[in-house]
Amino acid sequence: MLFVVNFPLFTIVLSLFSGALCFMLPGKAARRYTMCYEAFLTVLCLWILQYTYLNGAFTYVMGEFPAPWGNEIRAGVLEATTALIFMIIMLTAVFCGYRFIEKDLDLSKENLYYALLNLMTAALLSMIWTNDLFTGYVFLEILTLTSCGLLIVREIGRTTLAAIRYMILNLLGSGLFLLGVVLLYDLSGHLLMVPIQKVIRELAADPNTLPVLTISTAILTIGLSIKSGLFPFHFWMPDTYGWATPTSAAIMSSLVSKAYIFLLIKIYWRVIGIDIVERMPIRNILLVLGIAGMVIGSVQALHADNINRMAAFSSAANIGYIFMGIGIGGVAGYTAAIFHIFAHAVTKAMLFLTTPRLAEVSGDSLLFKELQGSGLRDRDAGVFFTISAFSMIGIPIFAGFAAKLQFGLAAVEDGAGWRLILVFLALAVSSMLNALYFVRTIIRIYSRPNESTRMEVRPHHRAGYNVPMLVLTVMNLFLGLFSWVTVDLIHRGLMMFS
Amino acid sequence: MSLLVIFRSILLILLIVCAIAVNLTKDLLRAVIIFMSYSSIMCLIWILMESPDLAITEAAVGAGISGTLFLVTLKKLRAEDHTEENE
Amino acid sequence: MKERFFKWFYGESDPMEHILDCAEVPDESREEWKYEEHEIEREISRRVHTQSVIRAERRGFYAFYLIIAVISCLMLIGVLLFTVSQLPRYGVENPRAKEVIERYVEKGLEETGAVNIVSGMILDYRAFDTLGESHVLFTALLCVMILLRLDEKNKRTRYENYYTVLADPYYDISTDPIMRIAATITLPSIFLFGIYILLNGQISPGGGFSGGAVMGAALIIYAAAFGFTVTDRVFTYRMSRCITFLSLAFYSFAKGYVFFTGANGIPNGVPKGTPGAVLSGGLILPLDIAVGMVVACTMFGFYSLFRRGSIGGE
Amino acid sequence: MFENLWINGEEAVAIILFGIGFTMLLFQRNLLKKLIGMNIMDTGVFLFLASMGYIEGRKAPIVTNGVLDTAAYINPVPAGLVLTGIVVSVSVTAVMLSLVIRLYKRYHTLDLDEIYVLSKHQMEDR
Repeated sequence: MLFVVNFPLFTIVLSLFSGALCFMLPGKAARRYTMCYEAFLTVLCLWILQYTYLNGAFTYVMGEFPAPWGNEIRAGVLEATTALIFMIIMLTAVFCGYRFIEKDLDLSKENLYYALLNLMTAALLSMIWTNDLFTGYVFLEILTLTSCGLLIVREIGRTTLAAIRYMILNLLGSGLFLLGVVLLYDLSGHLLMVPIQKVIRELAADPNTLPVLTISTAILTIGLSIKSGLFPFHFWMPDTYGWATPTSAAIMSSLVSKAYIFLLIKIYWRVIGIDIVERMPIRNILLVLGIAGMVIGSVQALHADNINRMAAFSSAANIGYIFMGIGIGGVAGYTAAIFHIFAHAVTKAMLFLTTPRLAEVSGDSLLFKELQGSGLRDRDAGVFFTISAFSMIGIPIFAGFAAKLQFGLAAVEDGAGWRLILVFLALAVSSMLNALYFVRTIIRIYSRPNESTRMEVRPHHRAGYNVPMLVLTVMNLFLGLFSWVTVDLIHRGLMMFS
Repeated sequence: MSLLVIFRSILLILLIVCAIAVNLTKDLLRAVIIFMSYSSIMCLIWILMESPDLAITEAAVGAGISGTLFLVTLKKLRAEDHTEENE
Repeated sequence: MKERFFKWFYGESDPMEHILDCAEVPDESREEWKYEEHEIEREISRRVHTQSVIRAERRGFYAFYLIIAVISCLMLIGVLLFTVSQLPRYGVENPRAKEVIERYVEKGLEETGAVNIVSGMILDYRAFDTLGESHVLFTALLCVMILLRLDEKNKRTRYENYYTVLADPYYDISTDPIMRIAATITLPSIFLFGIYILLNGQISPGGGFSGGAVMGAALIIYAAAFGFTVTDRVFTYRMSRCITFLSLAFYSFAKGYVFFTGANGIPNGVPKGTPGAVLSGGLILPLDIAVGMVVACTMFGFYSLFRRGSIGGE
Repeated sequence: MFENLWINGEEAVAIILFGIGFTMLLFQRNLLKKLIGMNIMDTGVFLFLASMGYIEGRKAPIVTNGVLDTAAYINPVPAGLVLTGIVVSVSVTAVMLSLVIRLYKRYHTLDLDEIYVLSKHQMEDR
């Protein structure tokens, strides 16, 4: 056994330790430490990806006790890819956003912010690597609490209210998720994913236990979809993402809600078994809710008067896309869903990191009225905003286009008539709406301002901001132009799941 | 044996009564106190269910610390009101 | 139509405000909604009025809301009760769970050295969950600190502080004789009980978390009875920070070491001790102490932050 | 359909508690009661979990007199899980209570709907 197999363990334990360490360090040192540490983690994840790509997935026993008794974590190609992309986004979010953190936060609390960030890294990574349902629950709670913490560090009344809303919905979600885990434990007598699946195969064959199994799966699904913000539960998004400090907004919209969906996909494939899930009615409900979310999220984004709220509603629409992929089902549908997770994570992080820069040169206002000409005043932010907006619309060569293409392919491959028509209609309508509100914003930020709204241009650290944004742009283009590489990785990973 | 079953049933019914009572009480202090007694009943149920670990934890946390935090919060809220009036 | 489109395009109005009455977007053009800070305060003081307005405006909506609430609650309970009636019977062993339990019970004493099987399970077999659990508490402490710790931005004015103290007669009392005498009598035994269940987690019910919670509760009683000035002498912010950090770091590294050696098949060299003695159970006792320290500090920290906005004396 | 419900009485009570807590958390307008509802919901799940581990006539899982037989003790797994759950629930309660204090400082009310109305009138944070 190579030494690389220990890396998933190191990523988690060191992140937990870093959380405690940042609690002790002063603010600036905590920031530098966190930056270095995230870079180090990225390298570790790359290493794990290379190993799993060559040698296949491996499970890692946490302690001396193997499968049904002790905890386990598991790393495959899909997990490693997700972890790598998540870590890169985390790193760029910290690099681009730390100036805003300094502005929004009280200096004595800066180290607490980085401590929470490290704990969140640990939670994200454990949710990705986990091979045990209950571990999933524990770290899901850490993720909820840390995201609440990242939201409230900006001490204005709005964030407190947003945090209350966010927490209440998340607590409902956690309660349902725990109940689902407990029901599965009662049915199967195990908590690790592989032994549960063995038992569930027997249970699914028995028509008496199938309804109970369906109910447990449905409860798990409802819990996780509340937490990730599927359509009827998306109303917390605009306040949460709109008022948080930029780093938090980027991380929460592109990583936290995606991690819940990743856990859901992992449960579908590794706990319940994808063929059993496909037989349940859950799939069609998710398809319909996803499509409803796509359309309604976009319509609400149309009449937001604030650029961050618009981006937040567009996040709700994109969560809808991902659930639509799950609803289409089959390997192709899940591939499309996971590809969209990556594409949207990269794009939305970029969007949320550019809007504060645009606001900064417009008198710290995010309103469209004030933003006129902000792209001319801050050219870097304008260019990066345009790139991410193009990707969100789905213009070819950007990641968003490749993702939409994957959805179309998956729908064709699935073959069921009504589903195909529904998906294509939804894609068309939603792309049109996306184009409408993003093109409007782009024209808005590039049209010449009136004399009355002209603001002075402030100098800023250009290299520290542009380099991470360039990394995100390159990732975006890579996902768009060489989508087959990522699709191949996802495909391999999904095959390793079952 | 059957006495134990009756005792357990009474406790379980009391749990539901407490839960509904919390929902219907107007006074927050009363609601918090009912919640604390709910936790104490829970503690007895853990003992009946042969889980002494849980009983100790529930007594210390559910009835003790959670309840204290609720009471302190209530106190804090009243203090805020008082500050408001004096200003 | 054209005018309205351009108005939307320039961010001046919302074309669909009459079609979809969206509560999220307040109409900015109405002058009377642009409140200054002191006007907001006045608005808040008129909250009784607001309340009656809301009630009058949205009475129908609330009735609808209530009906939906009752129906959804009953549906959820119904579905779950149906599930329960299909589950394995209460009070009878679940045959599927047997495989796991057999190892925990029959080999547990030998493999973990703990007489209390639950302790052995959570700190040895499923230790990763417990590692996460103690960090949940730590995360909560960080969040509460961000929210309630007084700093430059949300520091109270002296005036406000004065009234808060005045309105809170137990803020720093040292005069209530009943409280003090009762605390003097009970505190030693509570502390002793806490330490006992902390140290005996591997041989009797209890363990790090419950022991720490009892000790934290004792500290809370101490602070409530004798005032924060007494506890500040012993328990400073610096000390609590150090204890939390050292305990968590020890926990992470000890468990990381055990995971690492276990997975790679290296003997970890931790002596198991005699089952039934206090010094038994390998790493369970030190881990229990670490968890107990963290829990006690956190619980007292919560109380202290809630009461006065700082963990301990600076 | 519901014939086993009486036998699974304990689990049924747990589910009813979960339902009451869930409804309180979702629909109660008072924030403190919402929180109590959350705690009731969690204890409902814990009771459910523990009642699955309980086996009639067996003892708590602490080895006594060196008996190492599965038939002597109840299932230790649920107890461990519930312990973890209790910690999580108290942490969440503390965070939520501090959020409530902050909200009350700003809006001087605990009614969530009222807070929404008040917050909509505030434009300074845009």
